[in-house]
Amino acid sequence: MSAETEIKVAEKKPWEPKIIAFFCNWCTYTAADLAGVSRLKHAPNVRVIRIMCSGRVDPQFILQAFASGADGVLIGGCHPGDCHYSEGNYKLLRRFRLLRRMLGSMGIEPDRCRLEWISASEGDKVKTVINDMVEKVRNLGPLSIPGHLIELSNKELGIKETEILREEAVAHAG
Amino acid sequence: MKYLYYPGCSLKCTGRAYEESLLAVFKALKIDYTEIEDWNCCGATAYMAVDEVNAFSIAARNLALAEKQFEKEEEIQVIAPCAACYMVLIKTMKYLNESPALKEKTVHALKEAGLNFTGRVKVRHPLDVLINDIGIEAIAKAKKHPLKGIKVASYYGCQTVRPYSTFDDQRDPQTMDNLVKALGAEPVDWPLKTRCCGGSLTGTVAEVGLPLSYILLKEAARHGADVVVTACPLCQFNLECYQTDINKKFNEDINLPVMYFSQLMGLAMDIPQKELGMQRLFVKPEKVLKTVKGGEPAYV
Amino acid sequence: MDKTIESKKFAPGSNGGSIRRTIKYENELDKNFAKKIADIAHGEAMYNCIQCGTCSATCPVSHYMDFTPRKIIAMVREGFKDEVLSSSTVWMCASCYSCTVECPKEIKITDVMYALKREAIAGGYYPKHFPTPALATSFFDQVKKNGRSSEGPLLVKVFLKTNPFKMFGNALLGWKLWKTGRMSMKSEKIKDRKGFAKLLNGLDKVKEVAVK
Amino acid sequence: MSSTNGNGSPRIGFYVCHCGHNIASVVNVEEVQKFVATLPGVIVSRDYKYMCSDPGQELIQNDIKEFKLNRIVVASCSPLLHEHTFRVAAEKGGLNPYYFHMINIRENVSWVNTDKVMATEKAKDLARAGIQRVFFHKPLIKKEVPINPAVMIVGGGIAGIHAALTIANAGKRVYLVEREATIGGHMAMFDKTFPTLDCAACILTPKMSAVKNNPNITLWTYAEVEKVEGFVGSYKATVRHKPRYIKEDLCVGCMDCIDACIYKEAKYPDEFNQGLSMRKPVYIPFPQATPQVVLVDPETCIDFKSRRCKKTCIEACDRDAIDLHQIDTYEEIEVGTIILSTGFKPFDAKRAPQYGYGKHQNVFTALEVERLVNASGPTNGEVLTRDGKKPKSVGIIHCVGSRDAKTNKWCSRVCCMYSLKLAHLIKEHTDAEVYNFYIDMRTPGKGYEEFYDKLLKEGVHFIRGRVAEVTDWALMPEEKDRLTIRVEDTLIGTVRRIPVDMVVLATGLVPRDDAQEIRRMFNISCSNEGFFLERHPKLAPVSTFTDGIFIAGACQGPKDIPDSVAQAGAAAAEALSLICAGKIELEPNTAQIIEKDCSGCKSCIPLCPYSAITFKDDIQKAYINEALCKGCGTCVAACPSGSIIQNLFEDEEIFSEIDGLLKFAGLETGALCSTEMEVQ
Repeated sequence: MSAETEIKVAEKKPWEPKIIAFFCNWCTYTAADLAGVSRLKHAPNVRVIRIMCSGRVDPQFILQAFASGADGVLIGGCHPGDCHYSEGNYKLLRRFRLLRRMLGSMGIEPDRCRLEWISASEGDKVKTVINDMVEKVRNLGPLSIPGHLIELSNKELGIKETEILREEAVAHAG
Repeated sequence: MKYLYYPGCSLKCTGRAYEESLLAVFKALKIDYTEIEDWNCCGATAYMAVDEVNAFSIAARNLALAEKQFEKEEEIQVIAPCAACYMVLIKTMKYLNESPALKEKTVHALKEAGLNFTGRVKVRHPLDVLINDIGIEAIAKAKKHPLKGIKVASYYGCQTVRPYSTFDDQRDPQTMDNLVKALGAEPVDWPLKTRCCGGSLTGTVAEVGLPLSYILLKEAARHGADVVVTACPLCQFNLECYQTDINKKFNEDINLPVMYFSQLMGLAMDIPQKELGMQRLFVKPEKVLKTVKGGEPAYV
Repeated sequence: MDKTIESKKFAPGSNGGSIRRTIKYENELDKNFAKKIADIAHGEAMYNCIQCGTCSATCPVSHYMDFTPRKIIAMVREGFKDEVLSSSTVWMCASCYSCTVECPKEIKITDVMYALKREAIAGGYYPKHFPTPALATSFFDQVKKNGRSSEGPLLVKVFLKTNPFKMFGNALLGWKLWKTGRMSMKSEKIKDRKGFAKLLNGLDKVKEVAVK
Repeated sequence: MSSTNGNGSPRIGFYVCHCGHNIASVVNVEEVQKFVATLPGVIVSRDYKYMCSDPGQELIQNDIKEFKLNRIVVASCSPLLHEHTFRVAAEKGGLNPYYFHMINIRENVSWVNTDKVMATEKAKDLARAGIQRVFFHKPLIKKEVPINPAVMIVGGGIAGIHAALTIANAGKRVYLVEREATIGGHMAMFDKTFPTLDCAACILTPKMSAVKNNPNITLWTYAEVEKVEGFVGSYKATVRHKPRYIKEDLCVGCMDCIDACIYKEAKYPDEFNQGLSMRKPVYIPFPQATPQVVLVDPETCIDFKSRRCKKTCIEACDRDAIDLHQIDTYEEIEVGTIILSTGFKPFDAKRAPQYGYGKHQNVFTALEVERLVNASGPTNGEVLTRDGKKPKSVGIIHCVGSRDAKTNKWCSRVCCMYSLKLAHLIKEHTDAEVYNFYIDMRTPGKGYEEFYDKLLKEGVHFIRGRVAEVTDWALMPEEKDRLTIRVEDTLIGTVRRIPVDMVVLATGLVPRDDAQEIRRMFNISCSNEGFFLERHPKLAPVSTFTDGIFIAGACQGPKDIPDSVAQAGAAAAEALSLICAGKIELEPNTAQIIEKDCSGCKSCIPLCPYSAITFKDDIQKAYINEALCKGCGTCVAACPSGSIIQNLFEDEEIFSEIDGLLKFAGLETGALCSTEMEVQ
């Protein structure tokens, strides 16, 4: 299947929320593994990126995710006081509060960016949090910042979207 | 604090003495209450057995009426003295709040009757109100005749403490015992405080119900109780009114007075016996009446 | 299909005479019974039952039941619909909630009993001359009509339905109650009976919707 | 162009694993494989039944050689499981292991998603993200830290004792820290042990004195760990020695002081005997206590209350071992590894009020009965009720606190067996009628079922049913002045009331009250019910998520003696394997400063919990001491000038992952965020 056809498929597909998750290696990622081992079924809309500590989450990551078309961003870290690196999760919390406000001013609903403390033993919490968030985001509908930007740029450049896509595709065929 | 008062069917009929004495005590303690206007039956245990949604809805009607009557109140305090009503109303609150589907159905139906239910009601048992709002000290102060040397077996029955009420321990409740202490009497520590009296079975399936009531009376007597106090019209009815049948069936001669805690309070607080419905009792609490100053015979 | 015929062949009476058959064939079970009861009894927890018997032991009347509450749960789960619904157990339950409080798996057993009562009445299973269902139904009708229950008329009705002779046994009691003003034969009624009827009709509508 | 990290433009090998049906049954692996084949930089794309198998790994190695691959991406299970396996494979193939990246499509996809189309799309996104990520991977050198050969063991029960002896016998230094005044733990309180019925003391005390006499073991009783710092290989622990008001080195346990105590007879409840007997303010926990040293209890000693005691004990001690002015002393030790064997706590029977413990005097806990049947116990081995009578019938109630949503959901595993043991001992001592009330009889273990058979033959009653209540309410004449047990005999289907003279509550095992503080101190996790969490339930049962910290015995979950000892051995072996290796390899995921970009704002310095970041005043730049850095990346995220990078988690690596995950997300986003992906 070439990138081109894949684009067409993508276009036909009904909208499904896409959520990027940053899970810390020691608590939440392990909990996600536990959820897997215990076969706790949940919504397939979340893509997990593994990091060592939630403290590593750079606000830029979250902004980039939204800019690249994510409909939501989920961050999972150890419970306060349980951080494997003693206080990375606190450091994140501080940043997160600021970022939340900033996102608000950008018109991005708070439910689209969520921080959860999930310990290594809380596989069931992974399930409930993911399902809950997917539902909330589904109700909010697509964010599709890039979509808007593309439309914008198209108006400016006055070229048809498909052409852009073709260029893209060619680029990717490598 | 202002309270709404939900009597329930029994307190208008077999349990009249409960209502009379309780309201008399409320007056004496200056508890500000008004009766819910045009309240209907809570559904009791029997209704649940035929149709659940209906059962919850008719119970909810009373809560809705309460909300209508006290629309300004943030949280509406409804006093339900009858154990069955109390439990049913709490259960209704709990289930409606836990199941949105159920709530939706009910609210819809209430709208048909021009009512609405938001869930601002807090259902209270008089014991809860007396102990936690009025306070043991106030009650102790209010008593005129300490019930010295009277041994009282507090019988809570089932639905006053089980399964949803939270104001007392479900296995070994204490509120009524504390109340009794406050009145100067001596509570007896007996194991069957919360054991079922047979409920409606005593009337309908005597061969099952009577033994249960019998066991309770027997055990209370064995622990030297002079009087049993209850907070439930059905318990009082079963334990008192069936004593003749019980004596016949088990060839005993039990003659143990069974009265409402509110009647005992009233006597200690020197409220005239007529106002406490003492004349409605089958078994006269002789010993209590003697200790109460000027204890003339209760009923003709 | 022929399975059914077969099991009929073995059925008591047909050839066994007074001998009671206890074997159970799969085709005699109702596979959806458990789910149905679990749904209408808020009883998903019913599946957690480990058959420990706490409910039966804590129940004040279990020794009068033909099946103990524990057994009922087991039978419901396995789909012994007929046995369960025609058993005396559910009508013995005095709703004292001891089982519900003591159950180590937090099964709302009293609610399960209610659900079974409803099923039994709906399916016309319950023993006709057994007073408790009669009480329940008469009570239901009365409240439906008047919005309130009146113990006097109610008891009369129940006894007429079940066993009129019982009433004479209770005549003395009735008289005493009447004498002490604790019993009247007039029916209590609420004022807004129209609204009350609307309420119940409203419910029927909702239910129809639910059915559709 | 960052896609050439030292070894030419990326030539990626991609491998997606079926994992039997585990992945293939939900994810269309072939589709994933075909899709990845179309991505830039991918030279080889394969799917294979079991990538972790030897042939699977050889596949990678051969491809590296044949196609000159310089990046490897494997989509299979969780990296926590097999990342190491595949890194080694890549290394064997002649590649720096950190050119490898692993994608989790089992735990994160096939095991948790059901919709095959969506799952396959998800797997593709993850694969694309992985492919884009490895573009930016760099060769890294593994970080090695030396292992301090000393071990600290916390908790001197049977598990701690066994672990200590195992390690000490291997010639390594062990610090055994015990909170109580003696080692031995719960096992020391037991009379006999199931199923062999050999006496607990007879098999335990030799091990206890072995600990005392082993030159490699430093035994600290009546001491608690206060603080733990550092990391695998070099932990620093602060231990507090609580004052026992006796100079341990001088006391020989002659007990003259006890006889001399101003209190002529003992009048304070004896902890070791569960308060069934009395002791004096100066006492020794039990005859075989190790170390054989007395202690003074300030709560009950007159001198501490009034300071006006004749101090007869001091006069009596000819070795001047008594010092009533002792205070806390602290000691710091350095160890490489730590074993936690802090044990359990018996369930508090008062939390099951229906059984009337504390209300009816003849309701006992199992541990109390262990002391009663013990020859050196409060009754010298006679089983007597609290009113001093020999019981004619005894009821043993199983599962007290266990298998109950209101208290402990779990099965405590040991109660069935110890109840059988107690049933046997009680019958032996009193010849009473013994009733066992059980929900399910659980006897898994060597010789356990046989023990059950033996009990059945001995004529002990077994009634299947959970007791609803124990009451003193007599309904029948035979119940008068006795305790009546109300239960449904579920096998017969009728309710029974059984009067007994003595009730024994088989209380379950629960985590210790301070389990949460302990786990915080040692930076490990607890599972939901509060026991310490093992790294993997099957494959790493004594390891934790913190390297170099191991767990053994009932602190990890209810366990009987054989299992505790087995775990202790395992934990000891894990510690020794680290010690023998002498060093441990750590993830090279540390952070470093790009000096030219550092603005010297110092904002990173306070963020580091390990104070690994210092400030070079001469050049006005921050500096990260790699040896101290644990690689959390907090400073990286916080650096305003982006002048800190974290190995394995560089910004480009994560950005490219985000980008890869979202390509064609809903609407096409390529125009906006294709990081320089084109391959030169």
